[in-house]
Amino acid sequence: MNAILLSAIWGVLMMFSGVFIKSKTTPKYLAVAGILLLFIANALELNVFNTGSLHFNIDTKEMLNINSFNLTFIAVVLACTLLFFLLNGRDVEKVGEHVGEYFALIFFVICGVCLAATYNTLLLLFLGIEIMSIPLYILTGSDKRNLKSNEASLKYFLMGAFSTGIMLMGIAFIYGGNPNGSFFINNIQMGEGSMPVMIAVGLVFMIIALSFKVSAAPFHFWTPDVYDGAPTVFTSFMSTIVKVAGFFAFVRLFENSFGKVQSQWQNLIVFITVLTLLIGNITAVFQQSVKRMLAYSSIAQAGFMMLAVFALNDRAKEGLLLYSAAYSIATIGVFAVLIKMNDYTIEGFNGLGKTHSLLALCTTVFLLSLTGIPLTAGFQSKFFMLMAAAENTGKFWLVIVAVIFAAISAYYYFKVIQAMYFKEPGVEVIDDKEITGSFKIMLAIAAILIIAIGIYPELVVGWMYH
Amino acid sequence: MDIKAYIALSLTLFTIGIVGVLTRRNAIIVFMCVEVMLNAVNLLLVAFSNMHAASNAAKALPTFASDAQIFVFFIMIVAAAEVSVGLSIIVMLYRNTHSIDVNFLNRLKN
Amino acid sequence: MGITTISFILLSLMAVGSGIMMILSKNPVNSILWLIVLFFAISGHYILLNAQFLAIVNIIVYAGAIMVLFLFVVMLMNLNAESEPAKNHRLQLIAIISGGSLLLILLSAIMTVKEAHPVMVAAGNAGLIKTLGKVLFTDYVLPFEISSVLFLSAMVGAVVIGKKD
Amino acid sequence: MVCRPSTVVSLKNMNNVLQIVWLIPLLPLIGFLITGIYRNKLSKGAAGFIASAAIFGSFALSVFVFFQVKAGNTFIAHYFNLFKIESLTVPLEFKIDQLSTLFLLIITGVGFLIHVYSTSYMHEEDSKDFAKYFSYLNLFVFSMLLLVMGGNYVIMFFGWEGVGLCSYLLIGFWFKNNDYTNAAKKAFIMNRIGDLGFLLGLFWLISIIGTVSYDEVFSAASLARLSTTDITGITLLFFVGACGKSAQIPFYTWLPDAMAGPTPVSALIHAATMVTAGIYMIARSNVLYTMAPATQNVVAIIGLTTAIVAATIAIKQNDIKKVLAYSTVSQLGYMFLGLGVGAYTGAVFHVMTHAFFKALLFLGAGSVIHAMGGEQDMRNMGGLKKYMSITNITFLLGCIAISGMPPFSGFFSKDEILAGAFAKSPLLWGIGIAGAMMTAFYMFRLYAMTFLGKFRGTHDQEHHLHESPKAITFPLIVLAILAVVGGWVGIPEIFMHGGHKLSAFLEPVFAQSNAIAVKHEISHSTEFLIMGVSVLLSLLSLLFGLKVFSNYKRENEVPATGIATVLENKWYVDEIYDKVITQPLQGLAAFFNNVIEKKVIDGLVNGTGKFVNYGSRQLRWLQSGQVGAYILLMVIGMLLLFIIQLFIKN
Amino acid sequence: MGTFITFPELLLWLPLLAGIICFFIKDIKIVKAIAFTGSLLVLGVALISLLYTSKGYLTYNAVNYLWLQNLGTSFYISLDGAGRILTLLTAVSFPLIFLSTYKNNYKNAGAFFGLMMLAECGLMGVFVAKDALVFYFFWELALIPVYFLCSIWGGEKRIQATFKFFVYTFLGSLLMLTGIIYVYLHTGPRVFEDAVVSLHSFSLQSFYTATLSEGEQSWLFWLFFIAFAIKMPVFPFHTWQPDTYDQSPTPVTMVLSGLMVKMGLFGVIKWLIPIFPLAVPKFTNIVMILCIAGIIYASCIAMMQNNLKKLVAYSSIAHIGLMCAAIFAMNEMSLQGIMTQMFSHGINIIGLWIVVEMIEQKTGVKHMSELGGVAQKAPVLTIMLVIIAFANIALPLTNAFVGEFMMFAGIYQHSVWMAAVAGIGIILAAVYTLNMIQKVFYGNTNEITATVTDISFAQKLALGLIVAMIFTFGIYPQPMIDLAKEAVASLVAS
Repeated sequence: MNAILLSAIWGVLMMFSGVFIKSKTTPKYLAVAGILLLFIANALELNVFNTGSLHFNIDTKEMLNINSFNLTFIAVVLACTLLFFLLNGRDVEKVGEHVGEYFALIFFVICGVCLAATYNTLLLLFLGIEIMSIPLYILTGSDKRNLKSNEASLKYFLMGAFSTGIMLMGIAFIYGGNPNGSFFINNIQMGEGSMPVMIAVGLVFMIIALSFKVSAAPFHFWTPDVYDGAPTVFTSFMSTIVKVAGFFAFVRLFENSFGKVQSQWQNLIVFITVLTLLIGNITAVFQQSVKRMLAYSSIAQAGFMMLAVFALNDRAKEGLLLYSAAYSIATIGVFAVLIKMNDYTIEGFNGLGKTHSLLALCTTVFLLSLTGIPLTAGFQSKFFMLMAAAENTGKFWLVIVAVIFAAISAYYYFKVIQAMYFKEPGVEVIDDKEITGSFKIMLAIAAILIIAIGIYPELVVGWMYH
Repeated sequence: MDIKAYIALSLTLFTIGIVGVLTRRNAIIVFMCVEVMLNAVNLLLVAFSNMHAASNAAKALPTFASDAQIFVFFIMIVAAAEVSVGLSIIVMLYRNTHSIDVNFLNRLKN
Repeated sequence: MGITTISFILLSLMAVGSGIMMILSKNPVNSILWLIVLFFAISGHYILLNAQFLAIVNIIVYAGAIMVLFLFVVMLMNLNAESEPAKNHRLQLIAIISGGSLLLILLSAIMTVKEAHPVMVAAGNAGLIKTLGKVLFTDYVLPFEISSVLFLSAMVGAVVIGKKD
Repeated sequence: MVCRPSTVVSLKNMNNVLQIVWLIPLLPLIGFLITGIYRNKLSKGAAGFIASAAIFGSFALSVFVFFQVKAGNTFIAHYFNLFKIESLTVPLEFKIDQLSTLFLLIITGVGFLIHVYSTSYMHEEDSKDFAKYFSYLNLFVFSMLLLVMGGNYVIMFFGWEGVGLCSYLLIGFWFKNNDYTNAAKKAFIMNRIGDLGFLLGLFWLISIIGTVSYDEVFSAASLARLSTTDITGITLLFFVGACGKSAQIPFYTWLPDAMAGPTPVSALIHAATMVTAGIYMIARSNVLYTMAPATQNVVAIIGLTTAIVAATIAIKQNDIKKVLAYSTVSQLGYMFLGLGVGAYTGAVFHVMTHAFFKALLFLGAGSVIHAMGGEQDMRNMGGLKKYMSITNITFLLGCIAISGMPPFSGFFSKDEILAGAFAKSPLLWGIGIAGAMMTAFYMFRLYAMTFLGKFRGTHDQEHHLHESPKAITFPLIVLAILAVVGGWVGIPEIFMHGGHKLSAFLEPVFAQSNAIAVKHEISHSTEFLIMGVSVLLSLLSLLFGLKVFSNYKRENEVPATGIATVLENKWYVDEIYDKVITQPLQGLAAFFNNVIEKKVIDGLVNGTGKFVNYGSRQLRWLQSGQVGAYILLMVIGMLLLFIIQLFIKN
Repeated sequence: MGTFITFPELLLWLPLLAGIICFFIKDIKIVKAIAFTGSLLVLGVALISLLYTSKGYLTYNAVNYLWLQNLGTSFYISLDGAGRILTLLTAVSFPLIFLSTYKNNYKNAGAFFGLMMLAECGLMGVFVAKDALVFYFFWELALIPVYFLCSIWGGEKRIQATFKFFVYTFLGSLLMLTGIIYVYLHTGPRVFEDAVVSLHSFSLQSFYTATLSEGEQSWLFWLFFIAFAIKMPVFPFHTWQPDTYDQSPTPVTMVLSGLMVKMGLFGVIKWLIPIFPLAVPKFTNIVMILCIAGIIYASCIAMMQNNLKKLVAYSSIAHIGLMCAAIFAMNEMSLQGIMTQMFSHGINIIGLWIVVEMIEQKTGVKHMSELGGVAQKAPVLTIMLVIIAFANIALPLTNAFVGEFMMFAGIYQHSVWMAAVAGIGIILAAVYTLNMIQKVFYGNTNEITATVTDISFAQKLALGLIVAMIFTFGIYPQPMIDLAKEAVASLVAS
């Protein structure tokens, strides 16, 4: 609750800062301060949420459900956003004139993320998702003179609106099929035996719409183009924080509403999971541009995260938390380095290990984490996901399939590592002025975080049982 | 009136929207088709709300039929917001390319 | 067949027909006009369902504000029928077939439901402005406030995107 | 150290003097280490002296041991466990009994003589190589001692492989020459094939009775656990090993090639000692063989066949060493014949006499080659009698001995084997006699071509001809004496009651066999008869050979035809092996390398990678960049999901 | 437990520490010194730990740290049985490797030696882990440094070759991971010392007692086995190996062939056979046939090789095939054999690689057909090579003999024909080994080999130590056998 309100308020603040503050750098500091504030407020709430004394106490009519699980998730999201600001703050400034507005939009997205994490009715789910999406359409198109950015924005917008329609249709059918006539996600009466047709139809619509948001195949088509076209800073943001929020919403809805009849729709998830893993991993292999490769890799990672939706048990929730942290930190880190590059192709990374060893080392850690090598958070997250899926008996083959694709993923992540370490440096890859000391420190911290979580995942998961 | 009639109508409109999205290349028309889809949903929601109201009334239960209509209201809000954003994106695109053909731009592919 | 049924059928035909006309019209302006017709038909349905508030909002917001905005944009761009190149007919066919089969699948699934669910027509007070207003500002105050964030972001967006720099 | 008294002659005394037998192999080992490690620093004289002294020390000890054993003091020296696991214990133990003592004497005695011989023969080498040569030689003696002294099959196998290694090293001593190294390789690999048989037999033995020590294996309890199949199998496999080491059909081809090594090596390793390891092994395992008549038959037949085949080849060889090599193979065949017919003593006896006269012959040949400046082709020799008298006489004595002329040593041993063969089957005997005739023929062909007639070499060579130095002639003389008198330890009963001292000496070793063997007694008159026949026939062919070749002239040589060509080409055995084994094997390897490895396995793995790449390139076309197409695909996806959900029941 | 530093911890942290320090040092001499000292310290620890093998010293050899309790896992490491032999081998190998390559200069030496030490840490971890998750961690961790080492300092085609290696082994280990998860889900609850209870357990002990039906074990067996088979590598999973050995820098090849392959064998011994007792008998014959076919196959290909490094690589496949077959023969003899042979093979193959490295360094070529006559120029090298090569083909009195003898005897007890066919491998081994000696060392010198010099002191020392070990364990292997006795006994019992 703290985070929702504060993020909205801070968004407005940032908006005005855009109007009143002429300096381009000030909004960044303001944003960092805001996120810190949010993080602290959220942490306090998480700390005392049982006693309930230290946070805004608004009667939400039970439309929000705040528990340690989603508070932990919000904490993870905020931490990642903080990292994102610290690493990429300067790059946000370079996108265009409206620095304050960009940050404002990001705060609005955070608000949407928090809603999507805590919603208790389909209405707030819808609003949360829209609040997440609409600023993103704008951020995607924020590099106005770049045709790619324009194109991405239009594609994203059209397809996003389309998926909104789908989601609404789903909500309508669920509402219609629910004899209780309620939008509350835990108040959906399914009856005995197989679920009513209308709910079934609505459920499929919801799966489709949410799959779209988390870019799961075959509804992923927007992802590569949008991630590729958007200004890289914002790609970094939306491919991580927004995506995991989508998953969180996904899991939340299906756990609370349809968890009991899981067997009746699990096949769909299996289908989507396998297809996502297949398309994401296989298509990523051929990409020459690192940015686009990361876009496909985000699809591939989504396939892994789909396992949480597949499993829907405690382990899956833990896994989702871990995955959020691991995947977000690593991806933000890689993007932070990528932004500094003059050349986004894999060749652009050639010889980075020789010219900028720290950058290369951190990038390596991030990529290893994405691949899922032990001692990195990426391993733990994948491991938890696999365990969750395995605990859900009967479909162990899915675990094996996932693992095979994880091995394929090494193929494209390691291409970058190979370029960095095993190839000779080409032309000047990086403008050295861009690499400030603080940037390096932040990058190193991110890498250390990855390893710390990799060794001791309780750092993240433990909060859930607070 | 049975709810099936409304469902059929609504789905038909929804499909018209989808087919429109699929067949048209003008970004504005495509967007309008999305609006048709939203309206189909709105209609359906209202119909469902009245359906629940009817059945609850029959069982002498309190009706929550307003919920759906409030929902529709919010959908309209969102639609309005989307329209403002969407149109500004389309305008921006038009300014840069003098075209609003959705297939005109396909630098991003593969 | 009562008056409600007849008006339902008429309104439905009007809605579907205008929808089809909208996607068939070559000229964008015509499309917009057909869409407005469709909105009116839907508003008619709302009235039939006694959802007066929505009926009014639909006319004012959709048909009035939004569609006019569309119209402005279209006119601003001075688009006409020739501006849209012909689309690949095979693709169009595939689109129609897949859209149609989607409809068929859904309908065939839902129409199998045996029991009847009557819809309260031209009755009930759920859709009255008074009722809705009450609910909106009591139970739904949170979403209502939250939706302001949506508008704020849309506003910021319009500034960011629309402003010439 | 734990001492375990022998079960044969039990001696309770833990402080048995024979406890020191470990010194016997140790001395050559020390010699090897010294000459090997300090090969760069030692002068030739020092190296030769150290090596020879080490062997002499061993010889002296062996003599001491011999007298101990003769006095009835057999002993098993048990030092420590090489390895010990639950199911198997392999101790380092030496078995000192009549058989091993006899071999000890032969090895160290002949070995010493050959060391002495080598100090002169190898004198032209660099001092470094000279020392290396002696270190190898010492190592060989060490291994050979290990082989015969070992108290169990594993120790025997240690020596068995060790001698193979030394043989390899010594054949390839002049490693710059690829032919020589090829020969070395061939020897080693052929031996390895045999070793595999030996090993498998050993594993068989272990798997059934779980021990490898002779005493335990040959104990009644163990033997009772072996079925006939087991025994036959084990003995056959052992015999395969023996065939490899002792150059029997089908593995004999390495031995003639092994003549690439220095001549003393041929004398020591490829005539006197190593190649008799197979005979030693079977003699050692005589109980098992006696219990497996089927194997005995195989041994006899293989031995006899080898004897004949090798003899036929020897007839047409012109390389002096090659003749001797085939002669060795042939003689080894006789020994196996002896083993096969149960005449163990005869076989061992022949080992001994053969060691004398064949070492003598080789050393003599070496002396000749030395004098001829490296020439080995007999066609270029002739008339050496007048240049090298000692060599000539000693060589002649050797030839007579090998031809089985009484009372030379060869007569007694060969006769004992043939008598044994006759007892088993007159057919075996008959063929054996034919072999003996051929032996006499080719040996005197050799003698005649080398020493008689006119010198056929170049003038340079003629000028160079001289009698060899003392270090060479001394061993020749000693061996010649032994070749003459060596047989007298085994004078048959029919000549002299109690004359067969060797038989009496070895009796405890073969006692167990003799107890169970089926005896074919032959009458004295028959024995005289067969003896007479064999001597007569041998003498005839001897004279024939002498006559034909004493005036050998190159010009008279007619191109070989028919069977002669086959013999000249050694029955084409090498060629057949090449066609039947080597080439198919290489073909198979090439097939594996070029097809299976590169195409199938690599192809599969790389193919997976390529397939992924290909899939990637194809799948990306889905990403056409057009919104309409994307949404269309999404709609199709929706259709699919709805169909799965609504129409496909779980 | 865990109140003082235990041996397994020292074995892990010392190399890790040394490795990390190496990364930060630029001066190549200091780096070398640190790495060498570090590896010597580890060796010291490993040797000292041999004095404390009896049961009474359990607290010296095992430590259990709480870690991720709700998963039922803990950082449980201990030193025993096969693990002890292999840690000893690792500890012995690294100083030897550093010693033999002391003269080599590497670009960016800090990273090179740092990664080497990290690899040592990973290997040690694999050998001491008693918890499936810890095991898997180290299993992968050992791979990563090696991958970088190969790819940065390797030959021309290194990137492709090592990448194949990486992906292949990575896939294998991931499959094993799924297997681990499945087994984990079928283990009983675990109660920790601090009374925390988890539903399932990752500890090795509970894996041994997991309730798995025969059908489950059957497919789990293959999940595990393929991971191990790829690592070893067993035919037909070996295709990464020759290229990788060929392309890696020699010190890394030594690590790969001497130590990493043992990870697979160790895995089979510790993590496969006892966990799936019902499945093992079903597949014993299939696996053994694969292994033995691999012996013949690899030996045949080795005969065809002209590339020295590939020859050694294929010979290694053959040897490993034999070892793997011996494990599956599953009797006391074969298991004792494999235990000793693991150590011996490690030493011998490192020795072989040292020689190969020297030849390549001195001549610049690795094709045997271009070489010849090296024996004249480098007699010491030749002698060492001949000894090591003969040890490699298991001549008696060398260390490998005892192991191979017992392995063969064990396989023989399992199946006569398998032993016989595997025996052909002995012959073929002799063929290619002698071919190699002949082509490289014998014959006359040519322009490439005419300038060869004999080896340096450090190399002599390294090879000398190896030769000394070859003979020591050849003549008196009993200590090694005793070290493994307990592990063998428990395996046989299971």
